[in-house]
Amino acid sequence: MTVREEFDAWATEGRDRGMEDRHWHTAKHALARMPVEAGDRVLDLGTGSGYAGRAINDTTGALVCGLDGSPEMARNARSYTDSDSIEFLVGDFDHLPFADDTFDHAFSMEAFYYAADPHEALAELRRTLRPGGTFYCAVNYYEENVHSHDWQDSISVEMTRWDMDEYRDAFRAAGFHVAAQDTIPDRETEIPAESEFPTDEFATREAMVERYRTFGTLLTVGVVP
Amino acid sequence: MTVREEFDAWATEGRDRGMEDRHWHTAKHALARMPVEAGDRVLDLGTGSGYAGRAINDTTGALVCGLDGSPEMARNARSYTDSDSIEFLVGDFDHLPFADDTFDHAFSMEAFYYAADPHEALAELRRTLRPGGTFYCAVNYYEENVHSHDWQDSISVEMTRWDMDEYRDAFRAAGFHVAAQDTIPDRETEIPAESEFPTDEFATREAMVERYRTFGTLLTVGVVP
Amino acid sequence: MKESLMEIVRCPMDKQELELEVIQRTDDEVLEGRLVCSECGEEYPIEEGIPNLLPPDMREDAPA
Amino acid sequence: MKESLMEIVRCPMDKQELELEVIQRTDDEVLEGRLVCSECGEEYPIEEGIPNLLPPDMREDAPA
Ligand SMILES: Nc1ncnc2c1ncn2[C@@H]1O[C@H](CSCC[C@H](N)C(=O)O)[C@@H](O)[C@H]1O
Ligand SMILES: Nc1ncnc2c1ncn2[C@@H]1O[C@H](CSCC[C@H](N)C(=O)O)[C@@H](O)[C@H]1O
Repeated sequence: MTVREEFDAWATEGRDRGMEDRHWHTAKHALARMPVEAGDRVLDLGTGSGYAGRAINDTTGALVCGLDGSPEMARNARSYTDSDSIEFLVGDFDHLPFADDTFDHAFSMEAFYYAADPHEALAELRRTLRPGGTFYCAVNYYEENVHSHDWQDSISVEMTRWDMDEYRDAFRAAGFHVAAQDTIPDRETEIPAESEFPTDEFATREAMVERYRTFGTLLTVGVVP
Repeated sequence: MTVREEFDAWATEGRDRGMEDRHWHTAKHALARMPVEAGDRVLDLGTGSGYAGRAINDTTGALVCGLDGSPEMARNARSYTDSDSIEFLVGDFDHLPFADDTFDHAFSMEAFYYAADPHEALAELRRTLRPGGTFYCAVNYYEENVHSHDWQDSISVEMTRWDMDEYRDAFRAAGFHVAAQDTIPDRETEIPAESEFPTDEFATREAMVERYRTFGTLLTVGVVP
Repeated sequence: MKESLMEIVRCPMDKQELELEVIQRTDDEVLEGRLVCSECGEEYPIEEGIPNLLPPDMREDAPA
Repeated sequence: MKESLMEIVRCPMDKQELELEVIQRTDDEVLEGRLVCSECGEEYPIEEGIPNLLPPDMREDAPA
């Protein structure tokens, strides 16, 4: 299946809002670190329901472009906001439809690794960010997070599973400086009592604690020289 | 009093270890974000007891230089470690005794604002960091943290109290890109029950909660283009 | 989309400027229309206010 | 300090290279000695293994 087919289906089933609720636990911490100024132009890459772009626009007054490969996701996202400084576009990570040096900053949550060629996606981000612009790349699906390894089984779009070193290396190969990298724990997802395990997803309570409280979300921050 | 006199006295009274205990609550989160690689050379600016340098050296294998303006602080710091890849030096923030492009990264906790001329200190950091090098600048004393405003009364060295915008502006004026800025909450300092207030430091429990859980430590991350 | 978006959107294939053809609009937004590449001539639809700038081969409805 | 530090330390005033004069050392460390600026001639002490590279006017013991 293509990105469009897979995620159009997710959007139609309302899974965009479910992701928003879950991803917000850690995405908000990544967003809080971004040095966005009023009047900046910011890209939300793989915007889904568009919550990250709405948060950036609300808190900073920046102009936001939410890009998604799924027309249904973009349609949903557009219906959730009245702001006249947020635009939604349908487009592909590896073929960004923007001029060079367009953005002051870019953000992406749980989306980057769906790029058909993540190296090309980084090259496109590098091209469309101005010097000094940052790319905040947040993912829950990464090598160190062993609890994410079977996610590919339930998603038809091919996913790239880099480890932390590979993220830093790929950013550098694309011409970014790496300014920061860490894992942001999810302290909010409720973890049921011992007696509820095994659950559908986790064999033990320890595994679920590790997934959320230890591994959480991997954030890599690149800066254009 | 000079930096040397003031902080030599602190070191002799053992206040270096007290600061280490308190500052670790938030410093460790800042340190965890730094993209340090094995073999990198890292500067700990205003190293005090040297704990940040020890942590960086332990966890990454980087070579660390801990610089402090107080000979007694440097002597204490040296006595707390046997690592042969940590050096301590006595020196001044505005006159860094290092060659251009020496460091891959620099860290500073609760020290930067004692610089006689913080703009000059930033220029010196810019000079001694290589392209792509980061400066992680962590401070508890800053304008938005209203609970820090009276700290100057008990310290004879003049302190600079910038707000978040002023930190970003000064970094940019010195030639850094600003890659990140946020406040890191201290979730560990124990906050006594309502009935214990007022304390010597806080009129109300809310004030103490705000000081630690909301304001915490301001981190600004600069990157050399 | 606002017309001001024209300053930054480009053809996803050759990154050249696009020309706007409006079919339907409100005071401040283009609801239906087309973006046409000034270089390669490729056309990108604007539907319900959202420009679709996927590369042409990713845009087509794929067989189910 | 290790001798390898010489690669990166410079005179705090004019940023020129320093020359090392050893007074006392162990196998891998200089414990007592001096760093002398190859340009301005200023001398910086090494005491208990720690080089003091404060600018000269900040190094002097100030009156109490
Ligand atoms: N190659 C690609 N180009 C553009 N968008 C893509 C893409 N691959 C995946 N996506 C989009 O990326 C999103 C991933 S789901 C995450 C959505 C949102 N950022 C959140 O945190 O909840 C989906 O909306 C999907 O349509
Ligand atoms: N201008 C200056 N040059 C060098 N060191 C300075 C300085 N002004 C202050 N310092 C040093 O900065 C330190 C501030 S106290 C903080 C120490 C340590 N980073 C911690 O987090 O606990 C003191 O050790 C003091 O001697």
